[in-house]
Amino acid sequence: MTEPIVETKQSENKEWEPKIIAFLCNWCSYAGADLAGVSRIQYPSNIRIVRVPCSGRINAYFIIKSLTDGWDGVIVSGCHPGDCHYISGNLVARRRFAILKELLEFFGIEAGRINFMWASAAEGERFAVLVRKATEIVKKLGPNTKFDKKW
Amino acid sequence: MPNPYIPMLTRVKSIISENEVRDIKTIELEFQKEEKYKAFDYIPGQFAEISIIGKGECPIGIASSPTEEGTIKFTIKKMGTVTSAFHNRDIGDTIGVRGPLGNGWPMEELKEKNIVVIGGGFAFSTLRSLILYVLDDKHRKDYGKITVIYGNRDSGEVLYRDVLEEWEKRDDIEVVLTIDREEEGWTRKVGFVAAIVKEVAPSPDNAVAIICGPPIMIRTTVDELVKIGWKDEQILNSLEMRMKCGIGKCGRCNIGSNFVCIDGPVFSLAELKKMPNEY
Amino acid sequence: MAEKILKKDDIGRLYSELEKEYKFYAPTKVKGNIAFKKISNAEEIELEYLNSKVPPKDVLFPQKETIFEYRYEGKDVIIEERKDLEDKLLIFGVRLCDAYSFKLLEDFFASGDFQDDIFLKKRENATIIGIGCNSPRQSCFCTSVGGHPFQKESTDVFLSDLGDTYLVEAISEKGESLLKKLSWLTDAKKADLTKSKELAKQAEEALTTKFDFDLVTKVLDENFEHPVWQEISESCIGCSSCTFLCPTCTCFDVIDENDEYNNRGRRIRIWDTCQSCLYTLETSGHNPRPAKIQRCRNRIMHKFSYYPSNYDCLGCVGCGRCITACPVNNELRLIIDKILEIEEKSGEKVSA
Amino acid sequence: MVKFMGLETENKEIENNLREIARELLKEKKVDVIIGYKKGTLPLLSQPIIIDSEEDIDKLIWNNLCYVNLAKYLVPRVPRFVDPEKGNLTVGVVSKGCVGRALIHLASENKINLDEIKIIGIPCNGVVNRQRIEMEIGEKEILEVSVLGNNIIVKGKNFEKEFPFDEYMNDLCKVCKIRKPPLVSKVPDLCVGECEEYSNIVDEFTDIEEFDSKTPKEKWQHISEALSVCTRCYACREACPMCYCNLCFVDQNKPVWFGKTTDLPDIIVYHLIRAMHMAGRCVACGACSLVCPMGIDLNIINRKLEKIVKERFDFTSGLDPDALPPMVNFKMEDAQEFMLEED
Repeated sequence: MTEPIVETKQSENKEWEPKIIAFLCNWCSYAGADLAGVSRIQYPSNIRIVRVPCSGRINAYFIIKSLTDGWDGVIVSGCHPGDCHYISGNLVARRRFAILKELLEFFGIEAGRINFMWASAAEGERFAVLVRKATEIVKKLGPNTKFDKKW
Repeated sequence: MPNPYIPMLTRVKSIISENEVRDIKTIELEFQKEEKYKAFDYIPGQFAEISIIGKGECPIGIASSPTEEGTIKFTIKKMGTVTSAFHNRDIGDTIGVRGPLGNGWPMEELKEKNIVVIGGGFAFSTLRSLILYVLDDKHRKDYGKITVIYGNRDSGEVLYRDVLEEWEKRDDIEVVLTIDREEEGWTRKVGFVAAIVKEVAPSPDNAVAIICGPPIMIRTTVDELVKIGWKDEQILNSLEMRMKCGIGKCGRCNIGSNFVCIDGPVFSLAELKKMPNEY
Repeated sequence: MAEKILKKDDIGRLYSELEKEYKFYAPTKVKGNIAFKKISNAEEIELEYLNSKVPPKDVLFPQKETIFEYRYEGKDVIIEERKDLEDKLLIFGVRLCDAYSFKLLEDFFASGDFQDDIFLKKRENATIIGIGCNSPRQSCFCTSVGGHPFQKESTDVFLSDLGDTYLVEAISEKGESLLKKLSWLTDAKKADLTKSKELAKQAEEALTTKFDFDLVTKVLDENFEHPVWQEISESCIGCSSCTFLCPTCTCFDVIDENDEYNNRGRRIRIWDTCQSCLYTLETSGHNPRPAKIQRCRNRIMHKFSYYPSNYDCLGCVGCGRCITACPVNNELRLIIDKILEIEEKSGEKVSA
Repeated sequence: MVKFMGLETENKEIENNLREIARELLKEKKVDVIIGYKKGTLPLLSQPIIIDSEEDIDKLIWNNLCYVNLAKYLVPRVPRFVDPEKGNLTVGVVSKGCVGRALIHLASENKINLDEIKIIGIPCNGVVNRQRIEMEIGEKEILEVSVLGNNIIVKGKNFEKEFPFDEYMNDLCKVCKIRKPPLVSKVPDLCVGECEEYSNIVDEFTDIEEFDSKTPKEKWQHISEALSVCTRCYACREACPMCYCNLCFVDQNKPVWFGKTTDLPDIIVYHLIRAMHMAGRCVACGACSLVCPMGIDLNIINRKLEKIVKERFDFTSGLDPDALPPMVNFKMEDAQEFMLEED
């Protein structure tokens, strides 16, 4: 916080690029991202990855806090239904995501900023495709300004 | 009158890790402007609102004595958001200080009297300040006999070892160190503070007892003192309370109609007994 | 200085002449409630009102206020003080209970060794135009706390609503110099003054709620541990409506807000309330006032016992906001009744 | 002395029944205390009252101003509901439909033991939307209110105004399907008074269709304008029977999750996350909106939640104490149309 932050929110010269925080579950999606990297499958450099034990660890606090902290988009990715390392973490999380997504829409906040997906450890290609897709959605929505404070 | 909420800026000069668990550090601060230090005129027992700008502010008792010139020291235990941030500071970092605040130990009233200092654990910081002040060559003749009883959970928790050792060598101060349970290599006393107080049995004649520590220690110690003839007026406590402004405006630290930040933090037991039990 | 007359149609003129020099705050309708806001058009002024929902203390002691701003440059911090404290403020159409609250707030913030410079500077630069309260509500009790629906002393300029016109009186020097700028005001006639006095009398008579607060203070001082507090706090749900809408509540919390992308931030203060559990919760987990009973008691004691003993006046202006705001109707009048009952009962015992 | 104000209504019969039942319960020692409503000191308000002796029974009232959800006083229990020796007392709760639902839902979250309470069921026909009436009356003082037939008659100095009740009742009451407390088959003698068995509640949610069809921009405009006056006094939270956390997420400070100021983003975030926490738990009592000192209408958000939960998880809160609340439950086949998929 007090240390200088090298990255700035918007680089003025270049075309605007969204900044997306991605919460990946340790067992599937993080390994999937790893595989995408190892296999040299290209995906947008807009995402910054946070590894979490399970997609069930993610609740609305993380997602909304990311938005209030200025991230333009949030991705949460976990194991496919039935594959969860903790049996049902992703299934409970799925209900949470459903509600959050609909609520955001109801509040008139761009629900496209938050994207949920399943990607297994073997699906490096799928991971890259979905991240690309999410990045495009967020890019279309433009910078996240609804949570900006007045300075 | 300048804005009283604006901190004076200081820099971290040194950091000492005080205990074995490493969750207590003493941070030495140097004022960025010399004249601010000159204006920072304090007595032992006062506190200051120290802040990491960008994280927040918290009230901490001043651990250094006015006789240690040039810098001020705070002993901080890692507890909440701000204190944790203090533990992450490096030498040279900027820290804000507002103070001195509170009434402090009544140094004038203590003159000519014997002083019994009873401390437990981490609450020893303002007591360190007091003892250093009294032991200073300029002040030593003003005060009577000094007895220090300092208890800790175990030997790893003993703060300020360097000064304690120095005091033990002197003959104008009696230092009694104790830990709760026997430990290998520990040559001093063993037992709870209250029990040691009973053993030492400091005389109440022309004396004042100054007690700082966890609530349970204070309660048991006070009981012992009362048994051997101490009066409520002779027993001084320093209170803690959640504070924000430190200058009597933000409201939260009131006990009855008293504010701990401006009327305290030092209260005699007699005063405390008159206040409602909301501390 | 002689009293003047302001036609109701001329409010617009008054606004446009004063608006250049002052930040003009006036009662206006926001989402169905009356609030004091900086207005940009005379049409927005709403003077026919009972009282504002959020008290006008909001103007001088806003819910969120910057204490100072800071910037990080490497390991250095640069602190920037507020510069807008010198702005001249005009608070127009304040009810007299709220005008009196400014005096209480000023006394409080100026008391002790440390003065709250932010509030006091703003107060110094603020001119208050009060307006007499022709029809007090059932829940009002300003006369019991040393106020009056037409109490002029705590204003700079005082208006009384005479129907089609306002009687304008300058009360303080600030008020006189303000009226000098409005040379077009006509002189008041004797009949206007008589009418204003009559209205004042009527308003006073309309106030039915009366309490003997000296007695309340005495009873409170003696009954800190009385079981009545359990009864009083029983139905309280611990929301903070009463304290947030109180014109004399001053407690605040201090927070650092960061603009992390630009290495800067501000230290702000926001209203806090003694009804919240976090208010006194210490980091160790110890809470000196852990339950509703202590918190309810603290609020009442603060206003009617601690205030008198610290500042020699009651910490209440009798506006009745806490009475109307309480969602469970655990209102001040009932609480005071219950407190006074203690005294009655003990009196009975003695006589028996 | 402060005067207590009644509300003249036509449902005296309910009130008499209620007192009869309450008297019996106390007499036969089936309950130790009763919590109900009594007259308030201001028009448009009522007060909660706790009764433990038969003398006070006549203070109990029932009318369309009884909007506080009494379940609030059971979680955590107010001191009078706990005997220092006997422990938890048996409490009779004067319950309209939503109070009953709240109690049953809290039982499903293991916050209430249904053996320790008695639901005194009352058929409710809706509570008055006091904020709406106050706002429409505007800057005049309301001195007297009565409900006669379908009319709310509001009187003050020099004015009298009528409001049709079915329009000026709380929005959630207009669409309420559970007006009497639900019967619980597992605890058959839980309910005394008027209760009803519910199965298969059909709700079309036509009332929020209009809002749902708005564009995101319009929605944002509406929500942000409505919430902008919020003072963060948390009356909505404190009045809500489901908000029983020891430390609310906005108060947490290790770490600080969300801002505490009255800046719009902070307000929105508070209401958004609170809504999240209400999913599948809201019992549609509308207390949050009715206690708001600024008159903010949160009903529409609660309705939306109810709709999402009903449509997605086919759940209605507060009917069955054994049902697992939807947010701690899952089904393999839950809809997941919102998940990102490859084209």
